[in-house]
Amino acid sequence: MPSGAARTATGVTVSIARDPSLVRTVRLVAAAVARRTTGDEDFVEEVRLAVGEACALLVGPDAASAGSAGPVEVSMQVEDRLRVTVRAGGSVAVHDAPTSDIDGIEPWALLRGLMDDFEIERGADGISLSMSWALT
Amino acid sequence: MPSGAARTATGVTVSIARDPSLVRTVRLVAAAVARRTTGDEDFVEEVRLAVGEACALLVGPDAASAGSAGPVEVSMQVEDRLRVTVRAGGSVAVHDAPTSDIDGIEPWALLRGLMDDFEIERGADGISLSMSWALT
Amino acid sequence: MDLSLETRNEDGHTIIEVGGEIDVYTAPKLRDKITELVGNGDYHLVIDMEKVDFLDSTGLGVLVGGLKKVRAHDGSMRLICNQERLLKIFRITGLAKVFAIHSSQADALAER
Amino acid sequence: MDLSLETRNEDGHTIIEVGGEIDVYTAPKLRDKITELVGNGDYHLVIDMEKVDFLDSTGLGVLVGGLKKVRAHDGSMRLICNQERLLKIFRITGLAKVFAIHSSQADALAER
Ligand SMILES: Nc1ncnc2c1ncn2[C@@H]1O[C@H](COP(=O)(O)OP(=O)(O)O)[C@@H](O)[C@H]1O
Ligand SMILES: Nc1ncnc2c1ncn2[C@@H]1O[C@H](COP(=O)(O)OP(=O)(O)O)[C@@H](O)[C@H]1O
Repeated sequence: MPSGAARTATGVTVSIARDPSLVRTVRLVAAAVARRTTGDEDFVEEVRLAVGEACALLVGPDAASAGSAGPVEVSMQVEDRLRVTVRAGGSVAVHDAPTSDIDGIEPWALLRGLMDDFEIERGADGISLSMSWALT
Repeated sequence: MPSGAARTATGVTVSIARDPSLVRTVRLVAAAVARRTTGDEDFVEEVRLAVGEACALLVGPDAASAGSAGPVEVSMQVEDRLRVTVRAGGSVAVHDAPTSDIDGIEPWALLRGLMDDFEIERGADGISLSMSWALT
Repeated sequence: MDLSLETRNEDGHTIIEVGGEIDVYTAPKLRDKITELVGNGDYHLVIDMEKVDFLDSTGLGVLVGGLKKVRAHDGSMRLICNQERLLKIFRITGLAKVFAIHSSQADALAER
Repeated sequence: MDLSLETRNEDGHTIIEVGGEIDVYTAPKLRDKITELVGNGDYHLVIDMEKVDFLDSTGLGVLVGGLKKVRAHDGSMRLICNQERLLKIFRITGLAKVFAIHSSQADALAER
């Protein structure tokens, strides 16, 4: 059994290589998990956008580092709320820090605008974004 | 950073709780990964069926054990071949052993028929099924 | 998305039109439906699989179990399936020889 | 599935019809197309987003970068977008005020 198994005793966890082309797969899973909680396609779209955006921020546009930088892990739990955590770790710096400004747009503005509250945790071992949605 | 991170430096790994309703999500990811390698929908369908079947065998139909039994982990790598490994572990016995006969059908017959070669590895810590497909 | 089951009677048979995915999650719903019908005395079943997108070994097990149930009452179970990807699953597992597989409801009901 | 880009000239503007998903993977393709057009002297761009299914901040960054490029040549960049879910993204990020967003190609080309 792989290590870290107990982590996903419930819910779904997707790990992808830090490869921009795989972010779409994460969006697909996020939409599938959200769709299981509701028939409201606006809600599904909101989750798809926010999870995809969080994942894009941590994967970064730099495909060159794919494979060398460890995965980005997205775990989704349906409990009292739909809870999603996106983690990236280790050696690679997050490309666009929350204060950076690329091409005149602040990359984190979209995620902040989408989520009333999301939590960023930074440690020596990486970065983790947590978001959640009420279930109706 | 979660443990086990290096495992998915390339490719996609999905972990699901041992809950039959989540097997469909794994099929969705398997189809998405397969579709990235080809436009051949017959191939995509074959991968979806085999991965879904392997996952169903290890998850088992017993939803009651969901959450208590540790996840089933499916990892997919596109290299020289499309390689898929499905792992389940630990305390819970695999419901349908390769020799069992439920309702008159031998549960592993379908997977064996689909895959020219798949490997089963059993250990004290669980069971792991490996399969691969040539890429065209 | 999920499994859909529609049942109607025609010509002494009970036709179950199945739609969606018959897999490890949904197969028990099909089994319960078959059990319910057999419990009501419906021993001649036609399972129409034209709208089935996915079938795994759990689904096959339920079909075989259903066949055993109706045969215990001298009944019958016929399948309707034209989709090559499903027919392949029956062939691979040797079940193509166990089931009477028809290409249409008319065809399935015509056989005596 | 992926990103599609179709370009044509009309009435002194270059219309780029974008289809599919503009995300962290595909946005560089759109950026390269804009860079190529500007390099060819096409400074008046219309980005038609009617067939766009998904847009993330990487895509927004490419649009803002494109706007800067054409403005450096006294050019213009207009967007065509009717989809509420995309318009919301422009509003949330404050970019609805930065871009001229039109509801049709006719509308976008009419403005002088
Ligand atoms: N009269 C009967 N009605 C139902 N099942 C019967 C009957 N006689 C024998 N059986 C057998 O009992 C087995 C178990 O039934 P059940 O638990 O309802 O089905 P399953 O095994 O598909 O869950 C069936 O597979 C069938 O072979
Ligand atoms: N004439 C010009 N053509 C292209 N870019 C220009 C020009 N003048 C200034 N720039 C600036 O150069 C920046 C970097 O260009 P480039 O690397 O091609 O775009 P990006 O930052 O989107 O990758 C642009 O964002 C733009 O603001």
